[in-house]
Amino acid sequence: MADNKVETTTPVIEVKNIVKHYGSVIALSGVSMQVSSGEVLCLLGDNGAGKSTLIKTLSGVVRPSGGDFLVNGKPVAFSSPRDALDAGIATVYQDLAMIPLMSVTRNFFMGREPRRGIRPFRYVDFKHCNAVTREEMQKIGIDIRDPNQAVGTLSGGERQCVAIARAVYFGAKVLILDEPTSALGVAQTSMVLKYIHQVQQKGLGVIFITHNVRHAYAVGSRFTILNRGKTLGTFAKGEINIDELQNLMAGGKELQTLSNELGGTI
Amino acid sequence: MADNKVETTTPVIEVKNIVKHYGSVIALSGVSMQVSSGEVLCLLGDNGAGKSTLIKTLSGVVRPSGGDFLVNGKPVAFSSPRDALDAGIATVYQDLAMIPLMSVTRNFFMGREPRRGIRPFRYVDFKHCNAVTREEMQKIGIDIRDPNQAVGTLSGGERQCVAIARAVYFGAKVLILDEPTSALGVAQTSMVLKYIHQVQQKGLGVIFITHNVRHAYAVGSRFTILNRGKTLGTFAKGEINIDELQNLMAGGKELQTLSNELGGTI
Amino acid sequence: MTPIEQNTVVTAKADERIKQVGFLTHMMRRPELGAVAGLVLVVAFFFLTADRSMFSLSGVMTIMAPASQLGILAIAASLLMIGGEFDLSIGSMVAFSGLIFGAALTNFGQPLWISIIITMLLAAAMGAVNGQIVIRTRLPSFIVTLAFLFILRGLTLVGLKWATGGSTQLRGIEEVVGDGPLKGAFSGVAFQPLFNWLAQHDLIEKFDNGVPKVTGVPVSVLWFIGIAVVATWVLLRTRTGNWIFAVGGDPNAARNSGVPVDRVKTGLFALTACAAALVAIITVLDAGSTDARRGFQKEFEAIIAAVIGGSLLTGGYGSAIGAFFGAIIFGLVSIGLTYTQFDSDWFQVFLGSMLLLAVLFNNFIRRKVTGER
Amino acid sequence: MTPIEQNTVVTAKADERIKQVGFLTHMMRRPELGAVAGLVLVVAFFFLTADRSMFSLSGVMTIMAPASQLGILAIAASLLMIGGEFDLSIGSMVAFSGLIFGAALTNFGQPLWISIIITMLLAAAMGAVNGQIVIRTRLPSFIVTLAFLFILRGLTLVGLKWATGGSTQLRGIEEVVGDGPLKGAFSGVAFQPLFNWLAQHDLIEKFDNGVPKVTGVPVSVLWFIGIAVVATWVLLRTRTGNWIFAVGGDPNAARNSGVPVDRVKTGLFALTACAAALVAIITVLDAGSTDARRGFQKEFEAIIAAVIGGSLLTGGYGSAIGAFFGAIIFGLVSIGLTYTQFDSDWFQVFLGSMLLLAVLFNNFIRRKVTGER
Amino acid sequence: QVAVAKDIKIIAVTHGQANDPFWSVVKNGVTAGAKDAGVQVDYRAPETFDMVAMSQLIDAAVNQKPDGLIVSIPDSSALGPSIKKAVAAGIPVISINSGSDVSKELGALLHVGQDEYGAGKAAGEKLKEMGGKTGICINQEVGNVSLDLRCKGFADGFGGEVKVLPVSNDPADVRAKVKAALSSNTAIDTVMALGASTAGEPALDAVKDAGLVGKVNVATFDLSAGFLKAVAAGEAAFAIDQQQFLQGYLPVVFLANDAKYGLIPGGNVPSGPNLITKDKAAQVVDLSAKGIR
Ligand SMILES: Nc1ncnc2c1ncn2[C@@H]1O[C@H](COP(=O)(O)OP(=O)(O)OP(=O)(O)O)[C@@H](O)[C@H]1O
Ligand SMILES: Nc1ncnc2c1ncn2[C@@H]1O[C@H](COP(=O)(O)OP(=O)(O)OP(=O)(O)O)[C@@H](O)[C@H]1O
Ligand SMILES: [Mg+2]
Ligand SMILES: [Mg+2]
Repeated sequence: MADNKVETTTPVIEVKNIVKHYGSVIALSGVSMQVSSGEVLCLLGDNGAGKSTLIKTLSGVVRPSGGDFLVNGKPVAFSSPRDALDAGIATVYQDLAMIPLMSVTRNFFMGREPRRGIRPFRYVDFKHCNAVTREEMQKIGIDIRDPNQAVGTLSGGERQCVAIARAVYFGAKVLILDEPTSALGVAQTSMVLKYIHQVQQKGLGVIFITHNVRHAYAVGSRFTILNRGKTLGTFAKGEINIDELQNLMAGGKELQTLSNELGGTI
Repeated sequence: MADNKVETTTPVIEVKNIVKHYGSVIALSGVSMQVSSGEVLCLLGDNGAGKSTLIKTLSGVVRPSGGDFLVNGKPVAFSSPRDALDAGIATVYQDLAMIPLMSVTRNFFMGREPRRGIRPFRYVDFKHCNAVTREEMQKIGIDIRDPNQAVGTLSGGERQCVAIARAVYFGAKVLILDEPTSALGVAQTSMVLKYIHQVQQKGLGVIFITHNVRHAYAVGSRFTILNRGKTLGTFAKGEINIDELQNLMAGGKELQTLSNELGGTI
Repeated sequence: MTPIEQNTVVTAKADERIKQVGFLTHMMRRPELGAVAGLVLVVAFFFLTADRSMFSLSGVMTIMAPASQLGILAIAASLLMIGGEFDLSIGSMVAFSGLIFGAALTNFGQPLWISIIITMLLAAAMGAVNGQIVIRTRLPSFIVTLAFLFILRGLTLVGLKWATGGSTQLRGIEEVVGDGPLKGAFSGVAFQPLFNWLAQHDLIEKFDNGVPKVTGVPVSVLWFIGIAVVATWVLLRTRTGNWIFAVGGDPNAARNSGVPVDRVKTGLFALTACAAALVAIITVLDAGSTDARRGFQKEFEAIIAAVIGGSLLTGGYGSAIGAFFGAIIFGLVSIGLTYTQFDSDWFQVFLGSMLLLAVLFNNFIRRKVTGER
Repeated sequence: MTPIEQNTVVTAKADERIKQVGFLTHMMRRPELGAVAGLVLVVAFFFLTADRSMFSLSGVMTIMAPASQLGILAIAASLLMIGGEFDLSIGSMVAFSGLIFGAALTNFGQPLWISIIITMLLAAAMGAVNGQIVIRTRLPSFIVTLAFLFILRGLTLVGLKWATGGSTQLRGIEEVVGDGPLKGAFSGVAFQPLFNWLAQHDLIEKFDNGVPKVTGVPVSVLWFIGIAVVATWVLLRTRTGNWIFAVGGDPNAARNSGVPVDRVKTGLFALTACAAALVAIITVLDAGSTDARRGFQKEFEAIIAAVIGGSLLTGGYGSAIGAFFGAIIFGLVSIGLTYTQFDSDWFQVFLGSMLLLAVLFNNFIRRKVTGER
Repeated sequence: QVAVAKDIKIIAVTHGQANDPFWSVVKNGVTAGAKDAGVQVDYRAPETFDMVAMSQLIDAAVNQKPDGLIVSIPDSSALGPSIKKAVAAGIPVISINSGSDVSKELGALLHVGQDEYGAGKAAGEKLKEMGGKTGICINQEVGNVSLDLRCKGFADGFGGEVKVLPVSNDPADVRAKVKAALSSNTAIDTVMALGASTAGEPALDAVKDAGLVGKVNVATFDLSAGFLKAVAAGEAAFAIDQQQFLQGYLPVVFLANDAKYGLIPGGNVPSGPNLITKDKAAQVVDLSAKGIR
């Protein structure tokens, strides 16, 4: 159950015994994990296990109620997502950080708008931004009609693609993806998994949350499993096969009968 | 490419050449499909293909710009989702029809609150409702802490489970599920697929939207494929194998190279 | 009260993912009890600075009379706000209903009960028109009811001039109404015998001539309490209540779940207008007159009271009990100053500061008790 | 204008999933052009019913002077509304800034430029305080700025009585200011030589003594236009504009994307207060006096104008140009009746109906043009 | 039964807000009276012209058992019961400003002031005398009964055609509306404003803008330094002074003497009207700027 792989470098992100309470609700009761450069850590677990809450503490959206949080070995306490972005942690949230009434382009560049001209007449060249957006979306397999369309009118999958393309475009030291592929079609999913692979090759750390064991196994280097707010364990790819992983992800629930009934295809 | 299976009974739901425009955006440009009692129709297609738009016209959320819509062979024109519900069409929407500030129980019974007492003093027995909600959620594999918790504070998967449990609990002649399993964990997904199977056995018609070819193949009786607002074709289970289906779902995009790179595991 | 009930059914097995909380914390989670904290602060303030007579029985009744009239409006306004809409025409509706009621009684010589029914029906119809316009056009209710703020206020002026032959004040209502049990239900005080008895036995203050200083509880206070209780029951325990929260929380989601959104909203608009008509009837019968400025800016005060009581302007969240306490806080602050030594030039500074303090305190207490965030 | 730009880059290949739309449809999609439709309706109405002098040069200037003062407030209010907040203290801020400005000039004998700077700084500071309270306490801005509505109005009264020794009107500002280019930038009219020249050549109306009836464009109109242009540019072409839409559309999403939400909101509150101070300076210099009732209910009118102009009360959507036309519509309707033969008792009925009609028409046109839904 | 002066408490409840220019002078009178008589006085008024709220304020005042009560009575039906209650409780009541007709009936000791209708009528007659035929009455608070009465009195005294012009408190708005009225109806030769600083001064500006100084007579209720200067300069006709300072000052002194010595005048005191024309205007300017006239 323990993490057998001894790290030679300090991990980019390391959390120890993180606790998070929402009023009387205990969402995380002591979770530890770490991710180093050039590896893809898959965060797995049942619904409500606390995966999103954990990555929200990493990206500065919520403040942990207790525990240690180290970036490059140094303890940090983010007071806003901006701090996390500045520290090189880019996140694609499950409940997307998108503003439905605003256009795809404006959402794409939100918070990091490129500016031209001289102070105080600096402006954003939205024509250029539109072109970039269209191009980046195309790369991920989405041919958007019009970058000025409101994000709220995009389909669920298209919206997800905007969020992913944005995180990838702006680069970072660590990329966190919370169920990025859940709303995606086959082609888009392949693109995203390929991206994750590329990003890892470039030496970034990736935290990848998914419920699809195949997706996880395809790109993950290590797997950390959460259950009811606690870490169940961390495994390197070589230590575990796809079926064991599937069982652990379900929190040890008896799946065999179900799975068999439906022909083991889930 | 054509639907070779000749139906003996009139389909519960049949649409012919449905068209839907949003302003200048053409979301559906002539889609036809049908679903009969006791069958699971899987609606497949790329992101933005128009799947959600199609089922929104079926459930009365949007009015089609053109085309025919028949229920039990009779043309209908729903003016609100209530009409669709009354006609026996229950839907689980992709962007969930849930009110975040309200409790799980209140959302669960929304629109169909059971009442007690005599007019005008009829009231809703929320204690009883809480118990029912807890029980139904347990059936789908979610152990909610407190049925009075606001839905907005549930995890993505938990929320999805509330929507599914609700649709199933209230029963219907046709059950429409728009990507119900995308946010679900392994255990919950199994539950939902099993449910779909059960519902089908009971003789209901089911429309099931998913991007996961395995999920589709596990429960589907027929597969209708959409692409850029048009029907690509409909296939019965025996006519097509899982790999062909996968290729069609991606809209014929060249996936082989990608898929191979990642070990064919998507 | 919120859609999220606090009195959970005791579940068989406790969940390890829930912290235990005390009873006090549990109670304070209810938003209306936050409003109570604000009330306590304001009372404490006046206890230290104001004349003792403010807290005598008659002092309390003096405060409750205006607070109850505002409160009736505030409860209706807060239901409408929970349902996601505004009604800025409440104040003008008070004046307009007053005119209709007064004219029915005097110009048309109708008996009291018919006048009341006419007034109520007309108000409900106007409210429904408001609602239908909002629903059909999908315009914000702010702008639609604002138009009615002007239109109704203007019609009142025109109507009054017509009814009185040129004046903006319609008088002589007392004379045509006379006395009777129906009048007693809308004006004057209740429980008079009890208060007489109390005065005779020196249990409450009386004037030198033996008449008790407070002859009874103003009926508006009884209406106020009654409406608060009914509204709370409806919100928390009925289907209608569930629908009100739903249409305010997310009208699309509510519609998709089969809630008749338009019917609920229209009903709420009609209800708000009826509350305004009720206040008009009460004040007209009490004052014996009506004029073109009745209810001026009451829409504003009603929204203030609802917001102090914890209702969200964006809809979907709030409580009737909160509006109840909000109205009392507002009434207390605005009448309370007259019991203190402050110069009336400072009235507005004082009113503003007290409002801010009450809401801040309410908020602070709630946050303290419910834990972080 | 909206965050969704309409002037798309022409893409290489046209998408078959997009219907072709005409240029007109394209233009009308902009929400502010809906407001133009409302304006056209109102103008057409007056063209048929009002005295011709309403559309003379001097008639237009008469309407533009108050409309421009309201408009400056409305543009600021609409930026704030797009950013998801309200400021109900705008009107009181006009009075308060007027007092500060007047007192700095007369009681403290400061030169004009120092007085202007003091007034602006103080207003910005008060606005920032408003903003900080809203952000820190997470209370709705409605209730916080409402408290300031009362507090500032009250402080103005107290301050005026102190500054004048008992009156509610502070006078003698004209005498201490004198004339100069700086004064000219805030009061009176601009382009005087041009208008004189036009009058000499009989291109515009003049009095019998040869003085043109309209001596120039009121500077407040120039400020109004200038601010509308700058605000539009900021909203549509700058990073700040993007952030304003974002914090109003969804503050959490904006924060998660790295937008400094609190800084943007505080800035907007300060900006709104500065707009109020600018209007105060303009009116004080124009009238030569200030009093305790200045700016009464201007917050209300500013919000009306912004809403007529298509801004959403819930934030995230709206335009500065819309507020520009909204203010003109409101000014036109409220002044216009004077030019018609209607009985003035009907003023409010008329105002309400015209507002409703203008918005309905605007909405109708927009829906017609943009297709179904 | 001589009471100690500093324990004497008098409460004034009127329908005019503290920031209304007219009523702020009444309040200054009250304050000055309190200082001179050595008693304690509270001035209270509802936030808007609201008869229901005002009756509630009177109730609150009675509840504090003051040694004297000063009230204005713009609506005898609405305020009557509360005033009667005060009288029943043995509180001496003096009415001011409006309500001279009902004052006795409700049990008030006397009335100080001059009713709005009478003042309006006097002004109307004077303006008719100055040759006016068509007039407008600028009302900054339509529906406020006392302001409506001023207009009505003016119309009745003036005799000619009178139109009411509803305006707001905003000088730019008043100015624009008056200008609009003047340009759409060139027959207008008389402008009657119901308040000097809110309506009178902007109306003067409008007349100047329209180039009609000297052709249109502008008169106003109440005083303001700016308007008085215009009167002195001959640009405006006159201002009607109710001498409302006295409406605040005298009742306080009367009630103080009543409490101390049981002394009270035997009849009503008319405080106005006093038409301030060109000859008197200059003297009054300074007092007006200080809030005494
Ligand atoms: N704001 C909140 N207030 C109260 N409880 C919360 C809040 N946010 C999350 N929770 C609770 O904390 C638990 C963990 O939620 P989280 O979103 O982290 O789950 P998750 O692992 O991401 O699940 P999923 O796979 O379904 O997305 C859930 O049971 C949820 O109900
Ligand atoms: N309200 C709207 N206004 C404009 N365009 C819209 C609107 N709703 C949907 N669309 C467009 O219609 C197309 C079809 O959307 P739809 O949501 O039906 O796709 P989908 O097949 O459900 O995709 P996904 O699998 O990603 O959920 C999309 O390209 C989307 O941008
Ligand atoms: Mg999650
Ligand atoms: Mg979809």
